[in-house]
Amino acid sequence: MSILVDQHTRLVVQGLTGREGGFHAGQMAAYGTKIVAGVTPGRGGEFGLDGTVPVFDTVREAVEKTNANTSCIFVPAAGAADAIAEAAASGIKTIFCITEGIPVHDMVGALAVVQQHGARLIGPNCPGATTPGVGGLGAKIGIIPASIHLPGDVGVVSRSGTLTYEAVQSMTDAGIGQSTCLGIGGDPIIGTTFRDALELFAADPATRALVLIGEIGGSAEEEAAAWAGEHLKHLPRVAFIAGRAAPEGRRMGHAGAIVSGASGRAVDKIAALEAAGFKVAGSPTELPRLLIEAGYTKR
Amino acid sequence: MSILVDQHTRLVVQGLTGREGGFHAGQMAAYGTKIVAGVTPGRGGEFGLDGTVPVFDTVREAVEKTNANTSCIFVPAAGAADAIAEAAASGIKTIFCITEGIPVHDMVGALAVVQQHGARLIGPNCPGATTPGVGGLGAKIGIIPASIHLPGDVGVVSRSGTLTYEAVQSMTDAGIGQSTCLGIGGDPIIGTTFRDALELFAADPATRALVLIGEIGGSAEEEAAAWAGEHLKHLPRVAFIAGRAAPEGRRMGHAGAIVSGASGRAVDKIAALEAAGFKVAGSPTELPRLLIEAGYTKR
Amino acid sequence: MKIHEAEARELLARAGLPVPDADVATTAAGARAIAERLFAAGVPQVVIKAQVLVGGRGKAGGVKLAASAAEAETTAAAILALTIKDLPVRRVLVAPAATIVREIYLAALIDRTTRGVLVMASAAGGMEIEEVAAKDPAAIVREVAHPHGGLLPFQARRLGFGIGLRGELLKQFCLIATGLVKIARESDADLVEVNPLAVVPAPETPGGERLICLDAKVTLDDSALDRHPDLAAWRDADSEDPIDREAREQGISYIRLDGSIGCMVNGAGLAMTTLDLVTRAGGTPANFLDIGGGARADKVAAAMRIILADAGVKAILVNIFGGITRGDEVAKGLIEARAQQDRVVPMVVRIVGTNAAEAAVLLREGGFETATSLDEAAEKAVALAAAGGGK
Amino acid sequence: MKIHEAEARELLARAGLPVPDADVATTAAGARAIAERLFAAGVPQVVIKAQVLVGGRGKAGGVKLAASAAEAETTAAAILALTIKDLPVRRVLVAPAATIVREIYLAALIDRTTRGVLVMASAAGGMEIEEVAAKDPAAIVREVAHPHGGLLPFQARRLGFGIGLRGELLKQFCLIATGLVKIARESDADLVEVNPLAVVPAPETPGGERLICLDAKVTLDDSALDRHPDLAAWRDADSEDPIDREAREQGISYIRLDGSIGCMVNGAGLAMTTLDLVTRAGGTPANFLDIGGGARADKVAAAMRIILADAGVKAILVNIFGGITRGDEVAKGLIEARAQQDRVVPMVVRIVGTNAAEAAVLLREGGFETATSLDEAAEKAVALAAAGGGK
Repeated sequence: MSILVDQHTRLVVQGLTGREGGFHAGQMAAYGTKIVAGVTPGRGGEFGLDGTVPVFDTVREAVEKTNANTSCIFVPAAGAADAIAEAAASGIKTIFCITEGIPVHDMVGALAVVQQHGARLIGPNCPGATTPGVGGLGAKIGIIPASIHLPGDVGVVSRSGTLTYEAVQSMTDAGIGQSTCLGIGGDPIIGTTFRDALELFAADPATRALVLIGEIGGSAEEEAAAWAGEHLKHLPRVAFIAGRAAPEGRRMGHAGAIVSGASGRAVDKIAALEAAGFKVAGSPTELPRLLIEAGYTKR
Repeated sequence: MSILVDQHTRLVVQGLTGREGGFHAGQMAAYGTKIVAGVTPGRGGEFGLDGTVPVFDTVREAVEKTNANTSCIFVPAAGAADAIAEAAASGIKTIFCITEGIPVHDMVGALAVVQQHGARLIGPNCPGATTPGVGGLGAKIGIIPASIHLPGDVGVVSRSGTLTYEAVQSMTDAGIGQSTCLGIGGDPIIGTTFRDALELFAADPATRALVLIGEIGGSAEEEAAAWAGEHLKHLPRVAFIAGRAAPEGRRMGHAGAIVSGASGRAVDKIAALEAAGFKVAGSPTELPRLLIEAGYTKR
Repeated sequence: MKIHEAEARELLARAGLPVPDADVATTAAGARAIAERLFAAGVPQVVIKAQVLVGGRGKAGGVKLAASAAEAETTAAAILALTIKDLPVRRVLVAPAATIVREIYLAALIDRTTRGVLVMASAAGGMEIEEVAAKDPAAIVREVAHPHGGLLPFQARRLGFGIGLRGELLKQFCLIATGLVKIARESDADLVEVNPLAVVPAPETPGGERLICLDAKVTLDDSALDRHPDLAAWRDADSEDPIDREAREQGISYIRLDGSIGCMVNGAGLAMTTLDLVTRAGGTPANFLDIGGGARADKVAAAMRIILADAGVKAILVNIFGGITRGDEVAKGLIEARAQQDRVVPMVVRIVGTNAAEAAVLLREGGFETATSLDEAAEKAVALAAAGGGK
Repeated sequence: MKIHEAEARELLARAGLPVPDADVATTAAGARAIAERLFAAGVPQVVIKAQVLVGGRGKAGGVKLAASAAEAETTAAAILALTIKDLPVRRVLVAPAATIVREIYLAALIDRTTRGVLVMASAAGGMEIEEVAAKDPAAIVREVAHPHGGLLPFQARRLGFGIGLRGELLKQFCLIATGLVKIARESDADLVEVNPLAVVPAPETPGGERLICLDAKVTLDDSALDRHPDLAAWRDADSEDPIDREAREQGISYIRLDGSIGCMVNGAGLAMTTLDLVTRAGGTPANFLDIGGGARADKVAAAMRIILADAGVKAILVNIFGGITRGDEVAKGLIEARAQQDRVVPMVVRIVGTNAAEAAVLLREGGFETATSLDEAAEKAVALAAAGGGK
């Protein structure tokens, strides 16, 4: 089992005919992900991914013709929020947006459309998610390098891109596999928060421990910690927070976080996580050891 | 039992301090409706309805202080759509809007806010609803004259104002009482349709027969008939459609109705209702007789 | 409120949408001046279009081409002399005649069923959408605009792809579709229809094509005119019957019909029902008239004047179910109106509901014929009309 | 992107919100001319405000009153000679000095937690909102604007009533609050803050009061500047460090710090982690630098130039986890950069992930010192810096 992505995923890639979309679609397919359609307005009728995947002008058509249930968006920033709204309005229930640099006001509107249609958005500006699999049954959506993964039962959720890879690599090196690795993105407005991700992992019987990779700014880690402290008592859980050494006051969206009662500082996030039963690492390389200390046993 | 309004209704009157709001609040209270608050922006702190009902600046405050659960809106047309949105956003779950002449584009936005908050809107430009009661246990919201009602078990739903009174009066004169009488309003954009109303009545064990009063234009009667034909087989049901003699092509919103496949004509509505098992009257005065013919028996 | 093509074009132009370089004239000389300007700019032919608020002006001879300024003048003179479906032509629009490659239909309108702004497009432009709907419903593609956000970009694309557009034309189409919804929302229009939205050759790119809004129809929401004084000023009071105008100004909903029984009712549904019952009793209604809720004596008197202005009225049926409206106020209005009127027409009055008892006293004192039930009132009115030579 | 008070005022004025009748000068004489105009219009006193993109300009002497044109000139000259927190004052805003009855705080900003445009108001204006939040959180009222509809009328009223306004001031407040959200949405601003929103005497009504936006702070969303060329032109490149400018133009995220170890990393989270580990190993980072995803050789070379422009850098740590970014591209960039640079600084390079093997070959051939784990890389860098006299 896993969260968000598995062998039932029928993926439509919005922006399949672009450079990024095409390259990563190939990577995803190679990892075992079922890519059933591409969407590029004006390129309907073509075929992508070495001529194997039909391209449509609209997501609605892609869903009607291929029963796609999940989308991965590589559309350039100016059109990405609209691509998100289109996916949600076309019946796609799980939408990953990889695109970075989307104007934040566009995201406010797109997220409202996603919620209105009862869909889930991951990202934007996120690396996606991977459910490592044995013998070609893996599935990944997004841009996380396939090579870092090992099938297993630890759920990983992170705000960062490459820092996630670092953490996952250190786990894999230590022989600790992952149920699903999820990058939620670090933009001010994102569809799936740490807390949302923890709820998903909590409901997944195959996830037996959790790794949370946060960073300074905002209050999402504190909110997740508060929830985890109450609802995740049964799961070994570890965390890493980037930015202990960062100077203060250089981030956007600060006033909002402060007024919400959170400081955005690493020290406060670490305290909140520790209070909620997380073991917090000083370096990503320490995560495997801390997992064992937290009671996780390899199967 | 009844629908929408009963002795559990805790009513806030938006526009209580106005001429219409004040007058009809008095009528409602006299009929047994519990009026717990008024709202008029800028008049917070005053008392209305002969000094018995506190007035607040905002609906949120009214809900917090008085646990109001239902609203009745008499706010002038320019501010009425905003009053609807305010009620929904403040936790009011049942909103009656009596105001007529609300710009239709305002209603498009207000209705979306109502739906977003999981609330129900009745109207606008509707006479409201009455649940006749025995011995002071009645409750009414809106402007339907109290005098025409008789407690009973026939549900009445209508798009018209005075035509509803006519129909109800004829039933009362014949000794046939009503569970709830509901006027849904005749504007192009309304919150509760005929079909919605039939669903509510279908779920009310105290309603043992139905009267539907429609009129030409749009396709709401046809949609309700289609639903009723499938789901209301157990209930005696009669209808009246106003406008058999009206000349065609003099109504707004015509194109939309036509393209939806409906003509808006009386003859087609009557055919649809008859096909769905409604007995259709040629005059409101015939409704009591038709009810009996449809199998309704007075208790 | 319907506005003329010329003003609808103006709304589209203000929103930056592509419209013909047209202008309005009220005289043949004025039309000639516009035509001269257009010919000077290289236009090979102009079209002169009657500005009347009814359909079918083309068939009525209200739309003609002209290949020279002189021809434009004589043609405009002929059109300005027309009366189309009772409406005199007072203005003409003079525009370049377009070379139409293909015609598209596009409209944004308030839709009762979806309870939003519905945008409809069809590749079968030029004809009425009702006709397309009847012949080939699948040829119409639809999107309901976002209730607060307007037509979202992907919705515009879905419409455009849905009617087979691609490339540059698709882009232009999306801008126009989005613009129509914006116009509808910002102008409080019930309907903004472009038909035809024409594909025409793009002069700047050889072999290229572009879209232009060749004709537009806009209906404004009467309930919102207060907040658009600039648009309200576009009302064509000239083409409105004086009686219709008085009704509108009094807040009375009035539609003249062909029969002999004048009707005064409160509430649209009850008014229609009254017409139905008059018809069922063998009579012919002279009008639909709804005095609205809470009408006072002076409004009742005005309604009476409006009814009596129709010489065909042989009898009057007053049917009031008091709710907000108070029966005694209506009775007073009837008495007042009778004192002023110069034409005496038999009348039957039914007043029930709020203050019906007080009304009954006043009516009895005033010697009015009354009725209790609606059916009875209709029958009495038909009898009175028949006695006076009406039906 | 932050914009100056003068431009923020301009945005508010364009939206029709009440702002002071102010103007900007770059010279003392220019300031005098504005002051003369204001005094001629009956203003008793003017205020001269340094236009710098940092807080605390008042305490630094950057805001002064003047009661005559001559005084305005000398005061402006003094302020234009200031350097506030390393930023030279190049422009002053000259405005009428207001008689403030009361100060209100009002802001619209992008909020991570509610994931919308949050509007905050407080009756305790004049001070920083963080201060109010710490002292008396209940004094701040909040509304999240509708994601497509902006601040709805009832929300504006709730804010106004929430901070104790009524009557005419409430009405004005509602217009201003709605306007701030509109500005935020239409200008793609992360923050539109008016502080103080001042209650001042209304000259036209004796005893009356009105609201005016006395100072405003606006931050624009860098991701949206492309579609606002007019606003992007407001960037104050003068007050930007040339290195910061180069970084921005290269799409590199760079923040200079005080230490001795220059860092080049891909990804913000990993870059912060690298700083953390350098610090943990006893070193001091000289910068935060994120080359972003998919960086090519030329971008790597640019990043190296930016790092080396800091004379305090004694060692460099390159830490790349290849995903989109290809390790061999980075290695090529490093080789290219070394060929161009005139200053030689010891360097440790860690490249893992995509094409790490190819990168390893290139680095070995180029004689670069490498590391495998992140911890090891940090420790090596700290040792190299210490050997070079850094920490």
